[in-house]
Amino acid sequence: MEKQDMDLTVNLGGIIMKNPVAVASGTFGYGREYEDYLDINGLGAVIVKGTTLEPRHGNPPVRIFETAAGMLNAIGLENPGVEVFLNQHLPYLIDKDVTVIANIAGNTIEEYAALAARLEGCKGIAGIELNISCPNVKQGGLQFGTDPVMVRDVVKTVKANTSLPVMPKLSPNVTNIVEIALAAQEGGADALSMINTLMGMAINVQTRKPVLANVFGGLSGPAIKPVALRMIYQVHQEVDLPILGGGGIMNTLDALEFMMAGATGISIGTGNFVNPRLAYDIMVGLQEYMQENQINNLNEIVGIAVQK
Amino acid sequence: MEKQDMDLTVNLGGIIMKNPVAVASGTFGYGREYEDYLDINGLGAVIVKGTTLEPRHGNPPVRIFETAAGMLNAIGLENPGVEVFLNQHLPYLIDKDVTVIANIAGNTIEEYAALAARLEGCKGIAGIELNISCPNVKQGGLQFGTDPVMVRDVVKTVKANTSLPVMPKLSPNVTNIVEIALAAQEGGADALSMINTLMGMAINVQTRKPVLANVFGGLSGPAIKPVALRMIYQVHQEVDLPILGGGGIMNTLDALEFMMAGATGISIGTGNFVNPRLAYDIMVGLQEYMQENQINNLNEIVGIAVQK
Amino acid sequence: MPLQENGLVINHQQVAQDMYIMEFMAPAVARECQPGQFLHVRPGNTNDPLLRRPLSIYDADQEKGSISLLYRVVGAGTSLMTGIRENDYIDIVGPLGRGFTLPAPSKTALLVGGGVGIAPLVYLGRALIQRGCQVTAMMGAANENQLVAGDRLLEIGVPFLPVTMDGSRGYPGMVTDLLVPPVYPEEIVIYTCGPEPMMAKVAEYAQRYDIWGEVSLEEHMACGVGACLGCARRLKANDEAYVKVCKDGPVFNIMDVEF
Amino acid sequence: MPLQENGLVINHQQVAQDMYIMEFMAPAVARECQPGQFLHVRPGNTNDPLLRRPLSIYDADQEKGSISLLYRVVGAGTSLMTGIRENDYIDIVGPLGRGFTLPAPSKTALLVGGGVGIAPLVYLGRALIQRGCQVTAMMGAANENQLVAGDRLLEIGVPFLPVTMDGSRGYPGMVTDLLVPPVYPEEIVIYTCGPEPMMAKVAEYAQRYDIWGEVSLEEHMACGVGACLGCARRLKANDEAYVKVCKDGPVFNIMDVEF
Ligand SMILES: Cc1cc2nc3c(=O)[nH]c(=O)nc-3n(C[C@H](O)[C@H](O)[C@H](O)COP(=O)(O)OP(=O)(O)OC[C@H]3O[C@@H](n4cnc5c(N)ncnc54)[C@H](O)[C@@H]3O)c2cc1C
Ligand SMILES: Cc1cc2nc3c(=O)[nH]c(=O)nc-3n(C[C@H](O)[C@H](O)[C@H](O)COP(=O)(O)OP(=O)(O)OC[C@H]3O[C@@H](n4cnc5c(N)ncnc54)[C@H](O)[C@@H]3O)c2cc1C
Ligand SMILES: Cc1cc2nc3c(=O)[nH]c(=O)nc-3n(C[C@H](O)[C@H](O)[C@H](O)COP(=O)(O)O)c2cc1C
Ligand SMILES: Cc1cc2nc3c(=O)[nH]c(=O)nc-3n(C[C@H](O)[C@H](O)[C@H](O)COP(=O)(O)O)c2cc1C
Ligand code: FES
Ligand code: FES
Repeated sequence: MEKQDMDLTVNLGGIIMKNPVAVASGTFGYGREYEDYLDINGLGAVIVKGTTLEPRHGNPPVRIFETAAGMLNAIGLENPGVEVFLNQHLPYLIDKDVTVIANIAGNTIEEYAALAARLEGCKGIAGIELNISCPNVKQGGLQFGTDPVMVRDVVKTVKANTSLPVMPKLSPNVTNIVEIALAAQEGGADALSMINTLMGMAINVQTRKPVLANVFGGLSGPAIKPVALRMIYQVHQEVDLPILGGGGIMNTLDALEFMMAGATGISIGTGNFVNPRLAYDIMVGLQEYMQENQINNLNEIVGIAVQK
Repeated sequence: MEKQDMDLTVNLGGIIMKNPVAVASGTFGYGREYEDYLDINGLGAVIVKGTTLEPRHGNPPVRIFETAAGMLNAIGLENPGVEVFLNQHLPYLIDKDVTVIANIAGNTIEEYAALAARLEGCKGIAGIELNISCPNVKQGGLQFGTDPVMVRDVVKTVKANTSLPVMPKLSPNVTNIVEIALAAQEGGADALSMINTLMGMAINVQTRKPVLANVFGGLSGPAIKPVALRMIYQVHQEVDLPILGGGGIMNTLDALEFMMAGATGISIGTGNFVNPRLAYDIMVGLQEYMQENQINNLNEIVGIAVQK
Repeated sequence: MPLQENGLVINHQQVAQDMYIMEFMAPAVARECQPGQFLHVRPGNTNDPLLRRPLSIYDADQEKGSISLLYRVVGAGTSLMTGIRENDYIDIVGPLGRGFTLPAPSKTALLVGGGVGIAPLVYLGRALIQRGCQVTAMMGAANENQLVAGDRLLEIGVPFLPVTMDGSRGYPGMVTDLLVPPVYPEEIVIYTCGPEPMMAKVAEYAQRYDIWGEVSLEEHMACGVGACLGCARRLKANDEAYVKVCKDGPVFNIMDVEF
Repeated sequence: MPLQENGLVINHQQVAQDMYIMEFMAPAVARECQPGQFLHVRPGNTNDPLLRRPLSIYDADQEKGSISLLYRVVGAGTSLMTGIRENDYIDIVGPLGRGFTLPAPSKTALLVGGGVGIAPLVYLGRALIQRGCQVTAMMGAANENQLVAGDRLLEIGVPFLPVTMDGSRGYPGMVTDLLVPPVYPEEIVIYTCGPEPMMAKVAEYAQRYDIWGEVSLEEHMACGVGACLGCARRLKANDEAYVKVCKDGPVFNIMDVEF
């Protein structure tokens, strides 16, 4: 197969990516941080750091900690707020030729609505990833992402405030991921992003205290890959939405596993820290796989392992 | 501190262990399999392989698969049934001087009841660990362990059929582990065992099929340690029952983390496969820690990291 | 009695692309090694790779107290092993499993190995020669370079027929092509280890001519000692129960296995 | 411009209990190295340890194209690094972060290092000498054996005062005990790296006598490039915002930091 015959384009519920490889929110800054290491235009999409309405300072340190084949983070959504994002960070990415996905987070449904409305009509944003792993302050801190009714409502509200494709990012800390995915679909989601981090912690035996100032943090990296694959597989079996799959992807074979489990696109998070050009390398690796296996379009393998 | 001043004894809701280190169900057979490597009498408890009423052949291979810092298993509860357990395997352990905890599993509440009744009065069993991660066939396969009402009911039923201490083993695949723990307490649980495996999977990119014949398997090993610690911490904060904590323990420091998160005793599973004398080594390591830190009784550090 | 030991590596060499032979001192384990048994080897000290890797005993010198492994690099664990150098230690548990059954000294033994499957047959060859058996090895590989056990077999005194898929040495084709109808089948015993399709053909041959034989099987393993029930295999398609390859095997009677 | 490079290890030696110096060829990175910057080093190739480890540039030879690291073994990553041998490759990203500011050549620079904190001060010393500054290093350690950078400092031409906690060499006590009231504070600049209590004392001294200075801070890091916001630190207790040690630092003005 010749390179020119290969179609790597991906349509993630209206978000068009030139190849399936996205970089995950919070792990790639606003793109610029990695420009020395790879060609950002070679990526399928850059999902920028989670943005809130107002600036947030985030959690006190220690914010991150390495665990076996994984890491915990409790950044606390430090970000400069949506205005600074739009005025100071987005222009850099607009100058590039890459799909930009905004990632938004709020503590109330109104904040999500306001964020979606603010992004409406902004040039250079291809879609919205909804981070619903934030505590819902109105509901006593219960995460939006763990209750199907809240998931449906927040998606619906965001959809009502934007013409952009909306992709809720599902939390894996739930009993029944399919139920949550169906609720997102009911709310009008165009695609699903899976998975966010597993909630975990570590203890410093010396000090006899939790390592993270925030006590709990999100577990990411290869450690969670089996859980991510399982959830994507389950959702692909039952729900008819394209999935952006991630959680511990470290190489091309991992990426292929996610696609075979049902992910139309894949996202690289923690892997960027280990190899700053990983996303690019995987994009090249997927092309090689297509050549070796005579695959014109990677859609041929999406969900191929799933027994429906 | 002199060795003779140290008290390692642990009371796990009526299950007395001479030290806090148990070996986890399904990872240590019936004890005999490891007799060449360590002194079984040095262990706090042996939790035997999950036992069902009737013999089970288990799942077809592939049953296990290594993942990053972890492994998946889908053994499918292969076991010779409760009669063979009592007649052929238990006597070996009774001859030893070690606390034996039976682990029982059923597909219906009646099976749990029958198993508890069968064990009633059997010499040499110190307590029952209730594996509630099995699919409840009457409720369409939903696991007992993921629904608080079912958890309460199965614990209550088992308690009604036995005079032994009952320790349900909680599944981590839930949105709210505290709710499950409280339900177990309501049902009359004497202690809690946490955590069982996380549900995961892997895909063979070559064959484009799930690696495990059963598609899904339980993830264990160091990869899940942060999740286990978090859940134990959360439960210790809210629930007044002793906890047998495990999930990825590979050394003494890990064991101490679990105790500081709220575990009265700890269990070694996957670690036995890596180092067949790990449980014994950790028991010795805990003694050394007590000596170095002038601790008479490890209860002093149980839950010490938990902010109540 | 199997045990855990830290072997002191005294020799570690690449013998072909992706094939290595490692020799280490582990006197307590070496003393116990029977042909066909395996060691459970820890490839590194961190949590990834996590589990031990089962590797056959390629050779053992009980007097010297050393054991040799022949391994092919296929994944993370074996890759990591290639970095182990002389004077490093390697953490092993063993010997594990049920090894080969030795025949009466009057028998002629046929060893049929494919690829790295030759490994357990070499130490078996040594035991058979010691016992006074006639032994012939048939050793198949992709090409000449992969025929790595030849020198060792010669040293032991086992004559062998090399077979290569690309014809670069010995008979061109499959090792099973050499399985001609035996004149005195009752005089022969056959041992085989290698890819399953190859072993299937050997089993067919043994069945057809009613030759007693044994095969060595592989299955993914966690504990290696019969505790986890991870290495289950149905010997025959219609069997209800499973055997544990680590404990009931890895060596099984060739008639008991359906491929 | 920072980049990723596979450095070819040309020298790796244990210089004290738990202290190692590793030198490798990485010409593209070496070319860019400024004193006070760090490399993000991958300790192994598997997923555990997973993240890179930040290590200061201990020395660099831009002509030769080599970089040296001085590291102390404290955990899994640095333990694994000790197994790297000559002719192995080491995966590095760098140089990263904001390094030290060089003063006017007329200034006298005081380098105050504690333990392995001496590492970045050595390459700084080299740059200062090149620039024509007067330089004096004060180097504290637990004992004589831990005073590992002495030879290198001599080679560079930086006079140094050894200080040991146990008095086994040089001044007995803490390195900060040597911080006497300066006669011409405006002629002096001070650079420090080491345990926080030590740096706190140096900062107090600099503040008291109004000496310009810089400190090098440590924080757990994931990306090392300013993307993950993991290495946040409040410079002053009452600051609302955090700095990123990897990008805004690791070197900060001594007056900006509250310990
Ligand atoms: C009884 C027995 C004896 C063996 N003897 C030899 C020998 O002498 N020389 C040799 O080169 N190989 C031998 N093998 C195969 C060897 O165990 C695998 O090649 C090795 O485990 C691969 O590990 P890895 O990390 O490199 O590969 P990976 O594919 O990364 O391993 C991932 C996981 O799968 C398991 N696995 C992968 N392939 C196999 C396999 N074929 N059999 C069992 N588990 C596997 C690994 O142990 C590990 O748990 C033997 C296998 C068994 C069961
Ligand atoms: C800018 C900078 C420069 C440094 N320069 C040097 C140097 O030249 N020589 C040297 O010996 N050490 C230096 N350190 C400290 C060094 O990074 C740690 O000792 C090392 O990361 C420990 O890794 P480990 O796996 O052995 O320890 P572990 O404790 O097992 O590491 C676990 C995790 O904690 C992190 N960690 C542990 N200690 C530190 C620390 N002090 N600072 C930051 N992260 C830490 C590790 O990177 C890893 O992510 C520097 C740190 C920073 C931030
Ligand atoms: C340091 C860090 C910061 C993160 N910040 C965000 C964020 O702001 N918004 C979000 O939706 N996800 C965030 N995530 C989650 C990642 O986008 C990703 O979903 C997760 O890490 C799992 O993928 P991985 O295993 O490839 O890292 C963050 C993850 C890490 C490690
Ligand atoms: C191979 C295997 C078999 C298991 N079988 C059982 C079982 O029969 N009953 C049970 O309650 N838990 C079973 N478990 C779960 C373990 O007891 C333990 O809870 C889990 O593995 C987490 O601990 P670890 O990370 O230390 O292994 C099994 C785990 C493994 C790896
Ligand atoms: S590998 Fe555990 S029973 Fe065979
Ligand atoms: S380590 Fe990622 S921002 Fe500093």
